[in-house]
Amino acid sequence: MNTTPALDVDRVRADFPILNREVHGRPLVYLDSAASSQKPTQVIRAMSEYFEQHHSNVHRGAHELSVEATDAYEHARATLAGFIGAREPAELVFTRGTTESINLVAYAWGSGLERGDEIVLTVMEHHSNIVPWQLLAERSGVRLRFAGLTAAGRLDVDHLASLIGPSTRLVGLTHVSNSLGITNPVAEIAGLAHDVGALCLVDGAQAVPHMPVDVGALGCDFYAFSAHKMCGPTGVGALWARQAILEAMPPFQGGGEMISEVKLEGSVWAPVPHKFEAGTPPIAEAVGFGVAADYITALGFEAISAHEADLTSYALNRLAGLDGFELFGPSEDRLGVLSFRYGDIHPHDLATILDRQGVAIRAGHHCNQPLMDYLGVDATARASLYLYTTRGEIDVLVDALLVARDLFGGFE
Amino acid sequence: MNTTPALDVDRVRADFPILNREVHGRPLVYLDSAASSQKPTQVIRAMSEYFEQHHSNVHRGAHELSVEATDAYEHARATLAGFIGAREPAELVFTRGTTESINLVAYAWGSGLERGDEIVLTVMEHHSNIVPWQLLAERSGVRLRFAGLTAAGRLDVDHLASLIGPSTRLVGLTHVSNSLGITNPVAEIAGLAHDVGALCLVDGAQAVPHMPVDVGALGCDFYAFSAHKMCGPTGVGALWARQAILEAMPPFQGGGEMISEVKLEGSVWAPVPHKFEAGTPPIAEAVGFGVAADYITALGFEAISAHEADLTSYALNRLAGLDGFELFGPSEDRLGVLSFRYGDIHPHDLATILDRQGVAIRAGHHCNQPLMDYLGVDATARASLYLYTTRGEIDVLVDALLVARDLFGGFE
Amino acid sequence: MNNRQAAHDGLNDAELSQLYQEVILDHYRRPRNKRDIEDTTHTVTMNNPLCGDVIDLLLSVKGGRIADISFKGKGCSISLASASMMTERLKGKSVDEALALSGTFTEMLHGDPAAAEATELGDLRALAGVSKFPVRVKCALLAWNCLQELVGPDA
Amino acid sequence: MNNRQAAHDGLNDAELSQLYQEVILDHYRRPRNKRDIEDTTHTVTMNNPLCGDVIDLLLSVKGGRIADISFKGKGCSISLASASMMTERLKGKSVDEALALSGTFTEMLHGDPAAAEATELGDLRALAGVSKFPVRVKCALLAWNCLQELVGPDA
Ligand SMILES: Cc1ncc(COP(=O)(O)O)c(C=O)c1O
Ligand SMILES: Cc1ncc(COP(=O)(O)O)c(C=O)c1O
Repeated sequence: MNTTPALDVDRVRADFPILNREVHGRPLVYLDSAASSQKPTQVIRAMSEYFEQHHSNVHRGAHELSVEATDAYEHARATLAGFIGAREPAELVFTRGTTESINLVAYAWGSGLERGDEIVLTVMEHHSNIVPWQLLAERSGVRLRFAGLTAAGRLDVDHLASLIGPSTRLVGLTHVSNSLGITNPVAEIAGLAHDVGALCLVDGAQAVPHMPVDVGALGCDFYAFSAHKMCGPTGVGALWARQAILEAMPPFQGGGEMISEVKLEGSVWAPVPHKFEAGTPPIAEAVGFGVAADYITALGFEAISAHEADLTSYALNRLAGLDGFELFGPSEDRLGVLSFRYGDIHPHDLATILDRQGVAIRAGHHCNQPLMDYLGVDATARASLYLYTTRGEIDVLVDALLVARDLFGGFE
Repeated sequence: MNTTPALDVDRVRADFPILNREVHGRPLVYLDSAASSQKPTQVIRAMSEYFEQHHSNVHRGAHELSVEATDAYEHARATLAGFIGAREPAELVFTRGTTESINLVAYAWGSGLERGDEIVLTVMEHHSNIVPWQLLAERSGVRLRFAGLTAAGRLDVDHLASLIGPSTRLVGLTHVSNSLGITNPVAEIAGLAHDVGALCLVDGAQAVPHMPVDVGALGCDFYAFSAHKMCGPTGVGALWARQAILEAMPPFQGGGEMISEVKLEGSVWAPVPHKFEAGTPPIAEAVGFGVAADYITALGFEAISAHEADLTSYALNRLAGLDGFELFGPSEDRLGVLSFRYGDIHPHDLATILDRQGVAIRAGHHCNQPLMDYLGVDATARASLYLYTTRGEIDVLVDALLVARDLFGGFE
Repeated sequence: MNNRQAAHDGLNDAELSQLYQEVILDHYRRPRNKRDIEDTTHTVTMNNPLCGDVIDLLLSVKGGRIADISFKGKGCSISLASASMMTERLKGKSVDEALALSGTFTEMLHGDPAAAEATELGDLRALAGVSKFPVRVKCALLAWNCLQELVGPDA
Repeated sequence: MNNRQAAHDGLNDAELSQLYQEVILDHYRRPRNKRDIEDTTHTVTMNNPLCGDVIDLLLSVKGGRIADISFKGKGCSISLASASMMTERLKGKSVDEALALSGTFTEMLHGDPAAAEATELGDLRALAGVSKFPVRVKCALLAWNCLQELVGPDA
């Protein structure tokens, strides 16, 4: 007996105003959620209402609006801490997004590294989990090592394990690949890192929108994610880290909010998480972020996952039926972010032709240039699904691909 | 003949939904705009509309929404560049706010400094323009020097000049003090900095909301400001710098958007301003920021300044009539951010008592601890005006202060 | 009718009048035990990072008893009055009694009506009204946090 | 009615059919002058940072004339077709003529109808339709930006 309450996609879609849009005279078919998801009315309205009724700066004021704004901001922190299974709200630092979260670690925690230390990453990392470490390597001389993929298009865990050794200080990897759709065995890899006394950082940008995340069960030390990929607004994201690690880290940016005392001769830092939140934070954005987490929680990950799994296999089935369709990454046990090529049509041309039919896909390197090099392509097309995507939209995608093929006069 | 069109404050107030609020059963009198201004419907609506109609990730997509989002984001950049007199939109980098803008300079530009180099600041700087330099001093051994105030409560330019010498690399100062309300002679000081080959960084957080800023005329090299203090949303701000300076600087954060090419062995940076905008930027927030600048431009700084000058002198007159009222900073030639003490009532007590009467003021160090130490106080009360403030609200403030005095049984 | 009564009537805000009782203003203006002590055995400085109030607490503990206690510092009426009253109340008490009082006081500030009736709090009950002003609770607790820091279970 | 016509009819999108003309697809699939040249005097690699297309342009300039020209690279049909057609058109032209053509071509892509009529553009006029697709204009200009970089006024 299946007791999962099915997702009522029509009701869900009614929450997303943009899905009523037309593009070039056709109904929008938004298949670019891995780049950024759309936003439900609940989130948009929460932000407007915050500005219309409660706005003030946070933490420093004794007046009512300041109390309300602070409460709203800290409530959002508690919601998000709960959303990913953190033990304490204080373990969750608000940032601009995944990218800033990882840069924060590379600057603050990374300032303790030196020549001879090694950081192990994977070739499938998003630029956000490569470039901050390259910049750190330039500053401090640490060495970066990259684990490859198996023939089946998954992380080569044996290769990764062989790179981990006594010089390893950090293993950084993405939870879900934004090109291949695969989920990495984070718990296993965190264990390998801990065996040599290294920490494990996880880029959760593509995981939190689609699956329940429990940082305790994952056993990692840092977890980074963005609001805008999980129904939340732009301008905010989070870094989770174990409290003891945050406490031991020096600050990243300096300014208001993050200090306990400032003298001309030097300053004393505020307790975590405030030590890492210099300046006026993204208050309305944090509020929207919290409401986005509530929205997803209310739908339930069981229902969301079932819906997305159904859509993914439907899409893969239909697309596999197209001559010239080539998928990157495994076709089983994967999430609904589908990178592909189609015949000899370049991905940019595909994106343009699909766009004219209302279908929004992404084309390019998806901030995954090293992975593209590894796969030997300059670009892929990418269609990515989310909780508001329907089978009917997959059908429109398939028809639009056929139109593209015809425009190109078939394939040679 | 005075041709300045007067500000129609009633019409302005109708644009700010929060001003209809009650607090503890009294109409809200919001006198905390220096901490964060309120937002007009135009800004709130622009952000909602962006999410409801146009959202997508920027810069990397070939589909229509991505084009619309990118256009909206880049249009905001051009608007803000124009707002402060930048020569090119490319000179304007979006950040989270003033604090991040200054940290960006301290990390990226500051990475070229070394022991023996000096940075000259002033004792009136906000923590945002002190702590990033203290952190830099710890990293690189640069020395910080602080200019004091004259007896009249203005910047002691002679003292500042005496601190500038051949070792000076940067002179950093606030355009308008967030406690004293004074405007510093930036052009003169930029000249002193340039005389020794140093650069000049200006913290514009308290200036852009109130006066026309022309970075060209100021002659400075960096200019930092925040959206949320000028009718814009939280989560976004800007750093302006001369293009050649930005081009010569290494990047700050690494990730998507800021690269031209990423290889495992190293990366090539994107042209400015993108080099400094790693990750998904605050898109909706930038859109709101641009609309805020348009809103202010439409009202006109002439009208805004006239209104604020009238209010400031009205307020100072009425407050000077209260026994026990003590103003910090000069009473002439100043903006409407009024730091004060009142009898022996501690500022926190004042803030609480005023709050119960609907009046929102701030109490504390205003992220100005070194200035407070310099003035010999632990805290001040601060009432700050903006374009929506009325004379009637000043009257409510004065009455509320009298109630506070009575609650304290008069002063001893 | 004195000025304070007038303010109360004009404002009609019982909670505010309750907060600023004469006894509190009196301790604010004429703090007790704001001085040095001899044979200091424990001392700590704590501040409220967000508002800047600072309290130094000094203890002279002998044989498990608080033989003498004093404070220094700057801040609002609530934090100074709380510190002043606390020193009066704790002098001569055993450390255990002091910590028990600290617990009761904290409960009172978190709005527990039973705690607000506890006679052992003495004058400190005048601070019960702070519970209606959540942002000020940390002011009233500052001196007590010093106590916990010095002789509390985690000290 | 061939497939391309059917697609056009089904989609009813003249601008798109105009963009993907057969001559463009032909240059995409069978690029001309995609090879090495002898006596290379100028060479540069440029990319579109945001989409990843890359073009290497090679010139052999002798006495102010483009004696030979070729390209390499990867990217979409528009950038490769533009590069391919450009090499055909510029071979044998003087550098000044080439730069003049570059100017006309750029105007055409920015929607100037007069430029789109300019016979000296030859086949390159097939790219006029790109002007209706602003995000693709940079694809069509990539090879031309290489030319400017090598022999343009700022070179
Ligand atoms: C003068 C000054 N500089 C810097 C800041 C910091 O701005 P933000 O908190 O928006 O980064 C402020 C406001 O708090 C300010 O008043
Ligand atoms: C796997 C992964 N990591 C990091 C990022 C960067 O996130 P953001 O741009 O929100 O900082 C993304 C999204 O672009 C992503 O897909």
